[in-house]
Amino acid sequence: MIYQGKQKIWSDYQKEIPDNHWFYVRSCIRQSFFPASERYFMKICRDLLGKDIYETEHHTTCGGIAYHSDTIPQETAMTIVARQFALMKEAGYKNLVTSCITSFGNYTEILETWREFPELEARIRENLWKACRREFDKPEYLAHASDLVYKFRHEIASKAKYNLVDHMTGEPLRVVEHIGCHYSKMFPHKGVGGAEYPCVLSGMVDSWGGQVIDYPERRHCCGFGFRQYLVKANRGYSIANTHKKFESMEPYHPDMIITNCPGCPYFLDRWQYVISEMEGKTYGRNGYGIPVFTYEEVAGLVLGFDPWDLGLQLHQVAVEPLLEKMGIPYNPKTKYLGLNGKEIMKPGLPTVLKCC
Amino acid sequence: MKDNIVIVGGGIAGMEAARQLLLLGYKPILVEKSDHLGGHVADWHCLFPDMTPAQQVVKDLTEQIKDANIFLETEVSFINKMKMGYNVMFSNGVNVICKAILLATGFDLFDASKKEEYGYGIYDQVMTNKDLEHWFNTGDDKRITGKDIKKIGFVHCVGSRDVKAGNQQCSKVCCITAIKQAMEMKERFPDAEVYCFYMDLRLFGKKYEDFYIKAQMESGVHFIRGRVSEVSENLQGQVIVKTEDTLSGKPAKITLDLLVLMAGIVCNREAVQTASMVQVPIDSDGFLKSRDNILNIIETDSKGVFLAGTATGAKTIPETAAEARAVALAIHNYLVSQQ
Amino acid sequence: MMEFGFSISPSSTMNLDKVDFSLYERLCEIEPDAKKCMACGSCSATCTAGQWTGMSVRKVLLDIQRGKEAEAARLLKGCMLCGKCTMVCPRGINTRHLILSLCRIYGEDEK
Amino acid sequence: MGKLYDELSEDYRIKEGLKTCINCGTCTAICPAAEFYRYDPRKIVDTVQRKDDAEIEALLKSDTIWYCGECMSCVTRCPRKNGAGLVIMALRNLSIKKGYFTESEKGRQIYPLTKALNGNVLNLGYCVHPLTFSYSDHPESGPVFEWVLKNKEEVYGRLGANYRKEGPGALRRIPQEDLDELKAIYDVTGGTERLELVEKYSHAKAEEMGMTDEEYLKYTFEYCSDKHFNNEG
Amino acid sequence: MIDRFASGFDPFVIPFLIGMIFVLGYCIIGAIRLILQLDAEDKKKFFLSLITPKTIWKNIKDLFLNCLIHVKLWKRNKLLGYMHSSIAFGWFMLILLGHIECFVYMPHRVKLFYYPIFFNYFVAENEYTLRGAIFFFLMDFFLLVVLSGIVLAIIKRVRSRLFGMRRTTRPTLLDRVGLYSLWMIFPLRLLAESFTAHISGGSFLTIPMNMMFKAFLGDQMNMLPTWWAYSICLCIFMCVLPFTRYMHIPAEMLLIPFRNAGLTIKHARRGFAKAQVYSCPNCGVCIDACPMSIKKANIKDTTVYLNRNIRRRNEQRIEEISDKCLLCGKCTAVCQVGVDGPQMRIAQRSIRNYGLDQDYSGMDISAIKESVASEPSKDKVLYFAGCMTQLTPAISRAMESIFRKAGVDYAFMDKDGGLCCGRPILMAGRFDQARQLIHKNKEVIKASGAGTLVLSCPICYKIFREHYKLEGIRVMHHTEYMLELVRAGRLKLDGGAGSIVYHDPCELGRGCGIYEQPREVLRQTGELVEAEANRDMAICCGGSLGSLTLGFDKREDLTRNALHNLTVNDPDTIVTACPLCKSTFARYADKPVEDIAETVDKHTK
Repeated sequence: MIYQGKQKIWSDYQKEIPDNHWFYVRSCIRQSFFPASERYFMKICRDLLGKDIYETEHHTTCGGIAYHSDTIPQETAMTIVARQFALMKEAGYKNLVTSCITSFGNYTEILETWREFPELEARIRENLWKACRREFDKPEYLAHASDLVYKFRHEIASKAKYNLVDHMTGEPLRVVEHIGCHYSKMFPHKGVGGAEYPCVLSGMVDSWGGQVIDYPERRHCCGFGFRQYLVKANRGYSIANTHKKFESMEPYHPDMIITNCPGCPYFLDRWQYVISEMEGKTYGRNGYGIPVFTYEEVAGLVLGFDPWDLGLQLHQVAVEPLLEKMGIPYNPKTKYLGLNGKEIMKPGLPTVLKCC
Repeated sequence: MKDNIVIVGGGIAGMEAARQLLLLGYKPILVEKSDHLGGHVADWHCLFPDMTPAQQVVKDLTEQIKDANIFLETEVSFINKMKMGYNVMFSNGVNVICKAILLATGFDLFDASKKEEYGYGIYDQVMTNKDLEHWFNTGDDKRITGKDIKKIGFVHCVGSRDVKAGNQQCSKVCCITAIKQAMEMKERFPDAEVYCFYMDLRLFGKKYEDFYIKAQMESGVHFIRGRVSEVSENLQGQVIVKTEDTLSGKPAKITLDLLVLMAGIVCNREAVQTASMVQVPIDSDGFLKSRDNILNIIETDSKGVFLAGTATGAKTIPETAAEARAVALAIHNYLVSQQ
Repeated sequence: MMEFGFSISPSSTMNLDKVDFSLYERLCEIEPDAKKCMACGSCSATCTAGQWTGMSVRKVLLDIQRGKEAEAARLLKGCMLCGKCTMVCPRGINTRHLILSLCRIYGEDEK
Repeated sequence: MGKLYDELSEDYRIKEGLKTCINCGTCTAICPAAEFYRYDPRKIVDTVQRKDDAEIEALLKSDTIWYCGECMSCVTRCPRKNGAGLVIMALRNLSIKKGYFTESEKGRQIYPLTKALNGNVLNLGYCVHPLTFSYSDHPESGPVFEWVLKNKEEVYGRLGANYRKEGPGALRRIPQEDLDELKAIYDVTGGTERLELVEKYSHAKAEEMGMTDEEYLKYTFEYCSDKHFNNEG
Repeated sequence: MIDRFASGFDPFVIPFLIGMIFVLGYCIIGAIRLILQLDAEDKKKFFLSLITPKTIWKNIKDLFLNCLIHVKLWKRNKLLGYMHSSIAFGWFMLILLGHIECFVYMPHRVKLFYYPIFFNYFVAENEYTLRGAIFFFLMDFFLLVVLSGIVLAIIKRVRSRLFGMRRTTRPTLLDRVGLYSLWMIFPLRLLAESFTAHISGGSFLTIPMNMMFKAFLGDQMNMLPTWWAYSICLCIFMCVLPFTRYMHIPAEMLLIPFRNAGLTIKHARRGFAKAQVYSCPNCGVCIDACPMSIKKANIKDTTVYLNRNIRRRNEQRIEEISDKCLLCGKCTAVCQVGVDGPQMRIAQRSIRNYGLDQDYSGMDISAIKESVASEPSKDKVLYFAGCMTQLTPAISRAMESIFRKAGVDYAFMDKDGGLCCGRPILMAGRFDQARQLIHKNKEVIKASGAGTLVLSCPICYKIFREHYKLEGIRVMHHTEYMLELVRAGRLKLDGGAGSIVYHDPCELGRGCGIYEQPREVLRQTGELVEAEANRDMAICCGGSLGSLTLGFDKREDLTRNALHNLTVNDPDTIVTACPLCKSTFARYADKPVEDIAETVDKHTK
């Protein structure tokens, strides 16, 4: 692997990302499975970096999952998005940042389609007016939240308490990055680093001390496939894709996986559990799995936030071995506490996959 | 000034045109930006279909045009149109007034690293057709020398017939080059399995089909119909190629020790600039625009400006040479008509 | 073990690293012209049996080249040996004999 | 040129995703669905570009068009700037519009999908929400998520979510007026009509199959025959 | 006439006796084995034929005409015919007359079966006795006949072309021993009888020789050695006979009754097939006849070599020879003993081991059935174009046009593609598979309710005629059917086709005996000229499906040769009656090639 070759390609795909004043839209999946990630995105941006990130309670889902599950017409999806744009306009923002990759892809695709077919945009304007009496402006800049973290990666690194290194040996951690398909596969120029060698995550890993692993199935989809996961009958497809990725990365012995997609960290995490139940196989060391993180969780860890505040207890794959490797202290007793330190029951344990 | 002819480009087209013009009694001025004549052919090892040594072809031509005024490492700085011709300024400071200009500016080999998914310049064992010819010539390439090569792949249409790579055109010579190189590699590595990944095999030229049959029958080259979609590298540094075996209708993958990309022919980017100085535009295919593409491919709408060779699109060497001969005659006729 | 209501789907990707060429190589010994096939499909287009049994010489040869012996056998069983494919093959491959040869080689392993 | 093709070509996703296909197979090569299903996006695009109504109709009634995961990996590699995934979306859209989706096992799954996702969107303002995410339907979410679902307030609360409360934040309750706007958008843009259509055709199919709507919902959500895989031979 | 020796014995007869007992024993045991190898049905047929007067008479006739007179050879070449019949018939007469002599004069010696052979040694007689003179004359005469044959045989060895043979087989070592001993038998007999002539009598050959020897040699010391030599020669010949080509002499005597009993080859190596193999005289007539022989490389793939290799059990060569053959049947047409080359080869092909068998049981053909189904009607014609005609649609179009012009109520069985007739797969020796196809096609034909089945492909025609057993349905090749239409006046021809040469397709001509029908039709269509070799001597176009291994590039010379044969009389058009011949010829012909249907269709008034 020739690193310089990748650098050259990265230089061709530098995306312009304004560094302040963003209108934030949330992700349905992330807030359900990784609620703390969005919170820490805001926290890091606002509190640590002093950025203006605005959120309104009135924004809704973009409908992306319903759209990609083919349950709503394209115009419906577009009008819902147009409504978000209208909220942004009403709030006085011009830059839109999405928490969700599906949303990001959805927004990008809609904007590109409108650019190519202005008559469609006009119709959507009309639809929105009819339905909501609102008007919208298209965002000047559209970014995914990971783009922002990528942009601020060096600042984060400068404030880091921990690095992505084995604190005993000083060796960099071996990190697998997984980019959501809808981040740049449709529009390579909309993603940092393009579609083939996106550097939005690898850039973070690099600047936080880790070593990125490029394994053969790096670009492969996690297998969400919308309807393929959402309908129980189809989940064999979904898990087969993740299984394929793990089989491919296994020989590289990765320490962790970092993702920027809503569903991927959930799938890469949970399918490890299911594979262990189905096949008795685990991919980490000593019967553990390979922990899977959102980029905010990794940023949070690097910045020294408490792992349980970051919501790492919501992972099925135990993160403790990694925390130990990185030298991050944690309190096992507080892992499964409820609101305000309330003792609640603990989750059950998987049969095969080792948990703490 | 009387019969000054400037030939821009010292590849096969420029050299052959110069040779013919010399035979017609002119003394053309040939400028070549690199330090040697022969263009891309000079980098090649053997030429299909008879495995003629490329160096020999260049050497023979060079021998025959030594009476022309040849400026190596020289580019055209600017061209001014005058009443009766053109004033051409070269980068070496020479200034020439001429009646006819021949743009034999040739092509650029497609930059294979732009086809990112193939990993040229990123994965250790990926090379181009040109790299391979270089190895044939010098025996020096760390991707091959001293390596245990058991499986080799050739990817057709790299940077050709590809809207996203910016070139929709077929480069014409890659199919036959791939087959030629596949057979040459099989000769050097008899135990290796050789695979060609193609969309169509465009073997239109003299004896090309014979080459194809020979590659099948004697070299046992495996032809797989499917455009390579993605290349990745494994822990051992081998490349894993993904394609669809379209004939089976199934995705396929294969691990290879060496992957050769058949970089295609794209318009010479610098030539575009030179051409614009004499108001020769770019055609919709991305190459220089001829007056028309049937009978006047070597002429332009600019008076006294002629084209030959791959400046107007992908061509084989014999086609280029034939065009060069034709353009010499066209220039001659033009100059006679101007007297 | 948990019961999830689904299982990991099997992969269909052809792993060309693991293709068993032995049957194809054996065929090429008997019928070297097999290597000449350019998959034009003339044979399949003209095949009398094809419309009734799915036979296709092109596919048979391809399956053999990809080590898919069972699939090839399934197709071969539907051949009527009428010889039209041989008549139309632009590469002059004696497809009819190729089929017969294949039918014979299939038994060889068991001997 | 056929009527179905004409109708299909109205779809912007066809306009965007179908230029001219050269059958090179780059899409299939990296398609996750092509690996795990009896599915070849190249062939689908080729079928559509042949514009034969009978073939397109067969496609619309088949399982084939429902295998795609819409990951759009195919879009990246196509040398002709086609998007097989987009073509699939247009085909699915037409299949639903024509009511052909109930003809295939995978197509019938539109029913549980429509009910669940649009129920969430219209009632909660989210596509996915813990309130409607049941562990029994999702045993793969693991014991940890079973625990989360049992202690939603506690767990989400601890992690700083604004669970089912007013104001911004994760998992907040989306104000009714915004939900009303969503409904209005559905009404204006054909979303509501689509829901009714799916309901109607599915109900008819359920009757035909001798099931109640509930049985049909469960059946389509869970039933998987073994004819879908692509690993024979 | 008296016994010279009271014992009636001399030791020199011992070699002859040994040889005779050996060869007789060998042949009798062999014949019994072959008969036992027949299956029950054939055995029954065979024994029945032996007591049926008609076949008895036919056997006698055939044995006489073929084994002794060699009538077929006479037809082929007079010299060759004479050579064979002089030796065979002459020798036969010598033996017969010897026995008669013995019977007449020495009845008490009849049971000594060497006695008639060496009669002249054992008796003392005076040539002037009237009683012996006629026999002595006849004996000398037939000896002279045989000797003339031997002289010709020796000449033939050197110059076979005189006998109309370009190529022949190389005799093996044993063949040579047999041949030379055969050649020697009769001069030695002449010598021996000459030396004995002054004692036992002689005639116009032996007496003068006896006198001449007396003059030169003076004593009679040579008498006994020559009789010894004669006997030894006979012994050698008889002892090597089973292992040489001369085995055909006894074998043919079995083959003829076999054939007359109506047997067919049931097993590649047993019974009838074996009888054919041993009946092959290795004469090599089939070499010149074989269309493949124009290429030297193919000479050793002719029927004679098949037989030779079967005798040697050289399996690899048997396979090569069997698979290469075009099955045109010309070798059979010229074969003196009637070895059926094509059938022999198909039989060899049928005993191969296949790891994979075709199976059409799951095939659904209801669509074809439905497309032709109708009420039974005698007048209705079902037309089956066949696979090969699908590649030459001009033929099926012409046929449809003819049907329409003649007002025929017809259905086109394979208009949208049909099944194969089964003949090609039968030719490959896969009988069960052919049976399956026959069964499927029969279903369709029955459903059609047609009274006549018309075929435009002779390959189909042959199998339909021989294997389909379509009771109540006439099976006709389109040549026959067109003739019927012409004769009935339903089709009127204008005769304006110019000069036409008709090529007899192998499967139609030699295969089914259809030679005249197409010619009769064509004579009304244009001016019919003949090819150099025609009818049963016609030369295969080279495109035959019979050959399994002959590659495309190996067939061109064959086709060109066949074309050359067709165009000796410079016809305007080459007409054939087989789609395969048509497309094969069209590939290399410089004259238009048509199917007879096209010619007829074009020239219908």
